[in-house]
Amino acid sequence: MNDHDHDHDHDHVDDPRALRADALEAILIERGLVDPAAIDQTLDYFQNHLGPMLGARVVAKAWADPGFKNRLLDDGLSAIGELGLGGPQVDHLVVVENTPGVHNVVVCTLCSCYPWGLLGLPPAWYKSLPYRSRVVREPRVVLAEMGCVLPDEIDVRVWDSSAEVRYFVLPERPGDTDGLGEDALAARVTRDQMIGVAR
Amino acid sequence: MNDHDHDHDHDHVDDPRALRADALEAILIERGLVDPAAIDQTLDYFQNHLGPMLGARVVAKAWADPGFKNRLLDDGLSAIGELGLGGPQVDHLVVVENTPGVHNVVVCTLCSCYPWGLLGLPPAWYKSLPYRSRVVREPRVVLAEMGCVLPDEIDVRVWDSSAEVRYFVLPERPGDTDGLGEDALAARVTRDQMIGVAR
Amino acid sequence: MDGIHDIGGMNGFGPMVRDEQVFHAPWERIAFALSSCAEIVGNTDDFRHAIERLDPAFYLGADYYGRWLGALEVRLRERALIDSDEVDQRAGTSDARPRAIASPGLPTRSPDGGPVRVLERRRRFSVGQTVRARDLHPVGHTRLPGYVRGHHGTITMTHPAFVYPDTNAHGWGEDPQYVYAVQFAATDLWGEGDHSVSIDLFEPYLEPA
Amino acid sequence: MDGIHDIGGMNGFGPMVRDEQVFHAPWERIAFALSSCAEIVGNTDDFRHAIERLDPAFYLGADYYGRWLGALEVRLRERALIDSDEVDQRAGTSDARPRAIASPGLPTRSPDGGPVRVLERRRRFSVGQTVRARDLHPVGHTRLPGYVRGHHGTITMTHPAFVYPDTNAHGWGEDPQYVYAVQFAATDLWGEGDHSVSIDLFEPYLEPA
Repeated sequence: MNDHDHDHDHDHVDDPRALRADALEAILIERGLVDPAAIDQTLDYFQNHLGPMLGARVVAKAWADPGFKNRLLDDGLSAIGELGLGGPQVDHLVVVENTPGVHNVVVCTLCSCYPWGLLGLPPAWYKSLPYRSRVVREPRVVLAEMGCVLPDEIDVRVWDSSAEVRYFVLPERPGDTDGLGEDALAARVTRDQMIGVAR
Repeated sequence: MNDHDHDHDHDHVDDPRALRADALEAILIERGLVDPAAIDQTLDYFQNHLGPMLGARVVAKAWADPGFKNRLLDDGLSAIGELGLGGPQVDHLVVVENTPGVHNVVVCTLCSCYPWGLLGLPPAWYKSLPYRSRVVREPRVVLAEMGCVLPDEIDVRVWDSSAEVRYFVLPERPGDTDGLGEDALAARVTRDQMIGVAR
Repeated sequence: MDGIHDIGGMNGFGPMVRDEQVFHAPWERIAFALSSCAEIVGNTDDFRHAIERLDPAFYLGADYYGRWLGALEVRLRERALIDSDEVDQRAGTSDARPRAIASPGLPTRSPDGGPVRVLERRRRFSVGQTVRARDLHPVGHTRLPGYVRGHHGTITMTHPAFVYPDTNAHGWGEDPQYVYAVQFAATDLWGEGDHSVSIDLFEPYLEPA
Repeated sequence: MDGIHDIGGMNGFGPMVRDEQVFHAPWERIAFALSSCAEIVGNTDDFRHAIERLDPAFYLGADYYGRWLGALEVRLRERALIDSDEVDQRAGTSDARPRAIASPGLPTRSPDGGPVRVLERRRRFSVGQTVRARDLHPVGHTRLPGYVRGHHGTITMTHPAFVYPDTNAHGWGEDPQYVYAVQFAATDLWGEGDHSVSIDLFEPYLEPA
């Protein structure tokens, strides 16, 4: 039905959304409103070149290099530019730092804003109705449902990315990482930490 | 599938709601949680004994009898009691009067509250999402879509029946009804007038 | 709860459709009659709250009596009068199976009689007074819609006292409260419009302006 | 608009479901890629507004990329780039056909570059200041969610100026505005909770407290 089935999932034969997507693709290509090559390039770029490994490099460098960390907290976009990072949906970046007494968590209640250039496309739960509706109202409960129970004495700060600023959480460096290089540090960073649904 | 198909419509054979309704009915009857006779009596009562003809009698009497009208506007429940009316969903009644300068319209934004005892069960549009959401915000537009264009100089008052008070609109008596008896007057009253979506 | 049912003032539902029918199919009649006749411990307030607690996509996607049917099944399950999957099995389908969030509390008895009560105490507010609808966000049932919260209005009528839905829906007692008709200016609610909106509010929803 | 998308703080959506996938089926990839690549006159703001304008039951019932697919079809129809029934005919089905209310205005050109702009004028507010989110109910696109309207917060960061979504979505110009991070106390927003919620608000959404 289409040429872009790069992955192992498949459409249900009679899913009307699949039929409509194929129809729209065919119409747009016929009218010259979309370049078939651009479709493939876009999917390749987002699926194979973006992802949490980029954000993890930023976190690892901040953990390893106090000067970089200061620059990152001061002007996120310039600092990640030092690593050649930036990219889509990162027009202005604010990095918020977890500390022993503060936990940050990011959401977009109105749609699904997310720092694509650092984390790739968001997982389905980030865009889900329960996450969007509940995390601004009862973040401790939502995080607990996701396996992250925060002690009462930790301040919880929720960031609703309602404009074009993108938020990114700098987690605390684990205590058992002395002497590790940036690559080894990056391997310890999870996407969930950079969203703020893990500690 | 069930014994209560008194009317001419029918379930689509594979409508899961029809299947679930039949299942619930069978379960409840088996467990003695519902009396099959009560089901029939209830449907007969609501479909055959309640309806806008009751409210129309109230309006006609108010048009014909100024004393009744005063009592109706003062204490709706007592006044309709004089006519032997009351019944379900009419625990307290407020009758609001249209005048040359005032138009009243009734809604229940939170669910579907409606003076069953005077008007019967509400039509689908009264319970619809567009009516419930819009009539408190843009009543003139909603009424115009329903064929009732109100001049700008008429005050529009929307009544959202959010508690157990029920609202009922007393329309203006038409100018060409001099000398008509109550039955003839009642024949001129429409349900839409008593809700307030007609003038 | 700040639920999907609280749609007063919402945009997006499209034009009025003049559907004049009460029932569209026999199953709608059954849904209505069973909801009216089933002998279960409960009341109108917990019935409404069961509708409000239905999954929002189910709520919007179901027809009106689809919500009633869903709420009835949920209430029967919650009272352990039916097993969780019993309707699915009997109906031979899990399509249109209702899901709902939990209530903070269910009624423990079905009251007799209507909702009007006589109170000894005096009303807190009087006709002509300017009041503010409190900005409350109770987790349970309430009849204070979002669109008036925080806004100023004028008391135009005093009503009798009624059983308080916010407690009665949950088995927390009848706690009867006076009710007032409160008139709001559309321009204050929505920033535009020349009409007024009057709404019946229970005394605990109000504070002096 | 006060649309179905504005769900921050709403109750009723149930527990978190840990679905880690980005795409679940090829059609979701196509929806994403076509939305990204189609050369039509428009911008991110009008794209978001097209999603918001989808019929609320469609919005809640569709998966995430179902909304993207619906918004794309609506935008193509509104620009007369496809006929109203063209996708139905080509797909051989009218199932999952999106409906949407009209926008008060569509963009007339697609802007170049990102949304950050440099303004000569000074910011109206500064860090540490207490402000009130205005109780606005615009009929078009806005990024002022319902849950902060009318509430007091504190400016914690000043951001650059950005293209103003409320005008840019509708072809009414870029009208760039300063943006601020404004911190609200949960207890003020919901009456409970010990956390804070920070949200980015455009200058016209704010007034001095």
